[in-house]
Amino acid sequence: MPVLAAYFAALQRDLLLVMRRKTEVLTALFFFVIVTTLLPLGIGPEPDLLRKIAPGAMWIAALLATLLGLQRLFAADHADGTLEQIVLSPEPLCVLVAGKITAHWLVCGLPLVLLAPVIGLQFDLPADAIGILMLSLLIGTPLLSLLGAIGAALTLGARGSALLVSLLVMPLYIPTLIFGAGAVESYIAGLGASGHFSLLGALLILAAAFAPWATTAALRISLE
Amino acid sequence: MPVLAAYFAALQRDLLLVMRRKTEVLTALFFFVIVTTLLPLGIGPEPDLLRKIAPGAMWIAALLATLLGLQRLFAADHADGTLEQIVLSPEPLCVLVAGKITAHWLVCGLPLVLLAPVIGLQFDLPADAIGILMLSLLIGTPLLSLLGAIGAALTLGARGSALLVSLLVMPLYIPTLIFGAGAVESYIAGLGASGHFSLLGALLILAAAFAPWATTAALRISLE
Amino acid sequence: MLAASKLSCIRGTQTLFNDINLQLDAGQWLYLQGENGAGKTSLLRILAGLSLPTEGEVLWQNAPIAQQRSQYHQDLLYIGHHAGLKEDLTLTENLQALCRMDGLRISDAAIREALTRMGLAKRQHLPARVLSAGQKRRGLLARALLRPAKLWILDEPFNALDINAIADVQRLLKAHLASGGLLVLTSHQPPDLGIDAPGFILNLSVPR
Amino acid sequence: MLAASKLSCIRGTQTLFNDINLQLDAGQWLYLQGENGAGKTSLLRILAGLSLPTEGEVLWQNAPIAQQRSQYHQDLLYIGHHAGLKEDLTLTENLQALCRMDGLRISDAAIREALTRMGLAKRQHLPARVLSAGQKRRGLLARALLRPAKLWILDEPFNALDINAIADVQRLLKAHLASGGLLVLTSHQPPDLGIDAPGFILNLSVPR
Amino acid sequence: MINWFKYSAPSTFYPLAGKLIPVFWTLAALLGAIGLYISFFVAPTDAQQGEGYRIIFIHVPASWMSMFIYCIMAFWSLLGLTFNTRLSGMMTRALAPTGALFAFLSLWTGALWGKPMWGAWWVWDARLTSELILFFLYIGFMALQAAIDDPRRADRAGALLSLVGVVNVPIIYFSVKWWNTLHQGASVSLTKSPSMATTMLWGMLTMALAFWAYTIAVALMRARTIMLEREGNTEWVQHLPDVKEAA
Ligand code: HEM
Ligand SMILES: Nc1ncnc2c1ncn2[C@@H]1O[C@H](COP(=O)(O)OP(=O)(O)OP(=O)(O)O)[C@@H](O)[C@H]1O
Ligand SMILES: Nc1ncnc2c1ncn2[C@@H]1O[C@H](COP(=O)(O)OP(=O)(O)OP(=O)(O)O)[C@@H](O)[C@H]1O
Ligand SMILES: [Mg+2]
Ligand SMILES: [Mg+2]
Repeated sequence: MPVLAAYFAALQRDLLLVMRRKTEVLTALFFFVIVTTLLPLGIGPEPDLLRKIAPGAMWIAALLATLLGLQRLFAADHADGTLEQIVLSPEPLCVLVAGKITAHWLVCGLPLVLLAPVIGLQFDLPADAIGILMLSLLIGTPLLSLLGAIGAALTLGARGSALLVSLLVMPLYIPTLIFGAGAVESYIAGLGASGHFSLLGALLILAAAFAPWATTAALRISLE
Repeated sequence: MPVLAAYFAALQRDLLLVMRRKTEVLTALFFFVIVTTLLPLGIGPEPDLLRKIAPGAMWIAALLATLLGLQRLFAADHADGTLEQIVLSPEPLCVLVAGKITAHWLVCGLPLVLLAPVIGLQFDLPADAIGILMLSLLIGTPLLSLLGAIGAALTLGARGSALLVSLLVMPLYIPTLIFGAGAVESYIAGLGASGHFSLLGALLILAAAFAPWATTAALRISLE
Repeated sequence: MLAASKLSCIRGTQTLFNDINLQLDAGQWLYLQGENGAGKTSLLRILAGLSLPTEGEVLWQNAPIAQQRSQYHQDLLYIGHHAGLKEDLTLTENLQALCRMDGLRISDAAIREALTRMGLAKRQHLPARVLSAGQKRRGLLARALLRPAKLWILDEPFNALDINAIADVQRLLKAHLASGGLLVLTSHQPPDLGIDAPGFILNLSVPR
Repeated sequence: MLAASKLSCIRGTQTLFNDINLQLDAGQWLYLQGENGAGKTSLLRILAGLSLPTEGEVLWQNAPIAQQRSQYHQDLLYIGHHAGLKEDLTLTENLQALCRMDGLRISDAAIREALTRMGLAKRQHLPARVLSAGQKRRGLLARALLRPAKLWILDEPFNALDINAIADVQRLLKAHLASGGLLVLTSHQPPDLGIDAPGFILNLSVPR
Repeated sequence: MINWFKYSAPSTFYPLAGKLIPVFWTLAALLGAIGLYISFFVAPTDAQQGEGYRIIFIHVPASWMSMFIYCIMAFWSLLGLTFNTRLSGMMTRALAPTGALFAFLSLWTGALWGKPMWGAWWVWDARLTSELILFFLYIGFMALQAAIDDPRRADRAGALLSLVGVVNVPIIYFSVKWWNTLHQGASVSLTKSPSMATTMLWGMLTMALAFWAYTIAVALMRARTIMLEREGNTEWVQHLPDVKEAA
């Protein structure tokens, strides 16, 4: 399948770029760790309080970590002129964009999912709540990458300031945050999380179908 | 005083640049607003809980907002070659750097101080606590800009990923966070905040004396 | 093959050009001349489909390019002002990635050969970041050896190149034309495209 | 005035040059020649104090430049490969900001005149972002008219310039030399610096 | 008087390090064996904590080392920035991973110990938190070094960072301490741990010495590798017996 080949070509290129700067793989992760570490330092070390806000705070931290990586998603390629070449590729731009988004998730999203249990332990969350948290992040972080890509593409022409991206993307992130953090909290409250999960899943499917397409459109607009 | 003239020249240039993209003035601010808005969405709307964590959370939000602007502090000038010209200026680099740091604070720090009361009211903080919060931010945010500049300069050659700056700078921010958020919390707890303030002030003086100098050294290293 | 009808381009309050009509066939070249700021780059980007003209349209094989993007991009090689290389990747990796995203499978040997022809044999495994201005440019031009494309659109290809490299690139251009390719280029150093290759010179003047 | 003793530069595993000694006096020029990747830019950056040589040192008026940075920078004008303009500012603002950070007070009229001389009168209030490649370069070279500096170090100043602009810049260079200035430059288009101005050509060769 | 500058030249340091490495490995193995023997067989079972407390023999020396190594890195950095010696950058770089390793070990063993003792893997105690931050400082240092390609620049940037860091470490330590005590009384305090028996102290000291020897051996090995990488084309490397054989 030539289309698949193009998808993997874009994916592989971005992963290769990340591997070249080995630190980048780790930094999204450490940003997550550090934000969650700041939390007790800011609001105090009482275990009960911390346990209560942990799921929400971890979700917010994941969201910010993803956000930070986002603004590099296209801006770097734009600045060095390689984005022009990508746009001029005979393969469908949408597919290449999807490859890039996947790479972003693999680098900025997946590691957070894998690290979440450790942070959860630091906040003394029960084991089953940690499981739910991981699952919610596993469905939620791709969603964050997909939605964020639209914002990243839109702000390109505006010489993508990190802050502008955040501004555009945050409102889109709110439903994800509510359902993601909500899943864990309602599970802890004994209400079950399946409702939240099905909503998250629905959002993910929707986003996977439309976000690459919207991102492509946004890219074309930004590049004029 | 020629040295002062150079300081103001650097300051004015950076402010002019920000004014050109009017959004940038607002975005640090909006980031702050949005992070604090996400908080109730992530951890639930209980007023008591929110009031309790508000000072810490607002401090963390301020810290992250400052951080986001940081990585542009020198990276933008580096990418377009104007940093080379700044380094080659006959005026002491240290002074120009101080001007740039001041501009960063005026754009990313000061607006947060001014906005803090509004957010504080949203979290239902008492008026006097809000005053203390503002004061702590007023002393603390310049500290964040000064320390952050070192990290921003160090990561220059390293194709300054936003995340790497965070990684380097976050540990350095911890005392500021602790004393800043601590001031408000211990005031609310009826313990008085003067101890915290004097420590914050001491840190600020120390940083103001050494950070521009360390930043200059870091810049020279990064540019080799 | 390549045609443009009634192209005009307005930037800000300035009309860069107005009512430009073109018709370029196999084996022909178009050389854009003009002072700095005359609108050469703007025209090339419009021809490549990277930006839209204020009026008029660009046709490739008699159809508007916007309606056949994939086909047009297949036939097009555009090299602009930008270095266009990922600084962290080596030249080999850069070219490999570009070709694969274009849907081509190019062997390492082919890339090595192309780089060797551009005089970069010894530099193929260095990250693009450490290369000199001219080496980057040469590396990018090696794409022309790897990708079969009917239409080349080159924006100041000789910039930053030394005399040998310029001669190499000229040979390349001639060969492309001889094999029936189309060429649109601009440069402040007038290229020598061989006497027998038919072509046009289009002179743009700076808007006053 | 400008001297260099035993300069050598190693990049990665390659020795770009070794044991370069220079001595340049008032009114003299040094023209660096060499293929792409020979190390011209590297040498210029070392002379400007932007990077450190692996060995050797650069002297300005008989003292190492590292020991008198402020004085050296006062006397130096360096224009490199980079565009070196803030894209969001107009040319006037760009030049204004640069001069003020250099500790100079330049009137708007002086800047207007310099830009006019570089043929940018009509472009002075446009943000640099929208300017053409050559216009950016011209704008940057206008610094040479604004800042009195004894030593000019220029890295391919003719890049992206059209023929008229190249002639203008050549005249500028000659005037600079005639008034006792020093000039170090590299370019792939051999400059004409006037027959009576004494100077040297330094040929660097690519490390194999 | 010893000419220190002579020994800080890679060409003299390399063979010297080559001779020292086996010595330190042997020391590390010997001391480690003795230390482990003391901690498992000589030291008595603790009345309150049972056998689990024996983790202290790893935990405490590891914590010590993590702090020491950062100071040593700062010391080398200071040397490097003032005298511009190449060796100091290599040593700093060679030490960092070991420092991070010990910080991690301290965190890990502490966490393992915390679960039975406090019922939680982690509490936001002052000492724990500052150890965690120290770990971040190490990670930051290594990330910075990895992100800069030019080795000389990486060295100098790392040196500056570790100096800035070492100035901050006490500030961080005291602020964290103060932060914690202000909020809650010492619900868990490490200093209240049972007064140490002499054997325990000996056990910990021996283990600490073993860790020292290990650190030195590993750092020298890494420094030698870095040296070969960086100076591969210089004459003294070409004339090394190992290199000549390989060629
Ligand atoms: C992840 C969790 C932990 C971390 C990061 C940690 C960190 C440290 C550090 C940095 C030190 C050295 C302090 C110094 O010598 O000044 C230390 C010493 C010590 N730790 Fe831990 N620790 C942890 C958990 C524990 C636990 C659970 C216990 C047992 C209840 C414990 C018992 C001790 C003891 C007895 C010392 C020696 C105290 C002294 O000599 O002052 N630690 N720990
Ligand atoms: N928004 C705008 N307002 C006014 N003029 C504009 C605007 N945008 C672009 N221009 C002008 O349009 C022209 C664009 O020129 P272009 O880049 O196509 O020139 P070029 O012929 O490629 O020049 P060069 O030889 O320097 O590369 C420039 O003269 C520029 O000043
Ligand atoms: N880390 C490295 N390893 C190997 N070679 C390197 C390294 N860094 C730089 N180089 C080489 O050093 C040279 C740098 O050349 P420089 O930029 O000074 O060339 P130049 O003479 O200005 O060329 P141009 O005419 O293309 O501008 C290039 O040949 C480059 O390949
Ligand atoms: Mg152009
Ligand atoms: Mg060059």
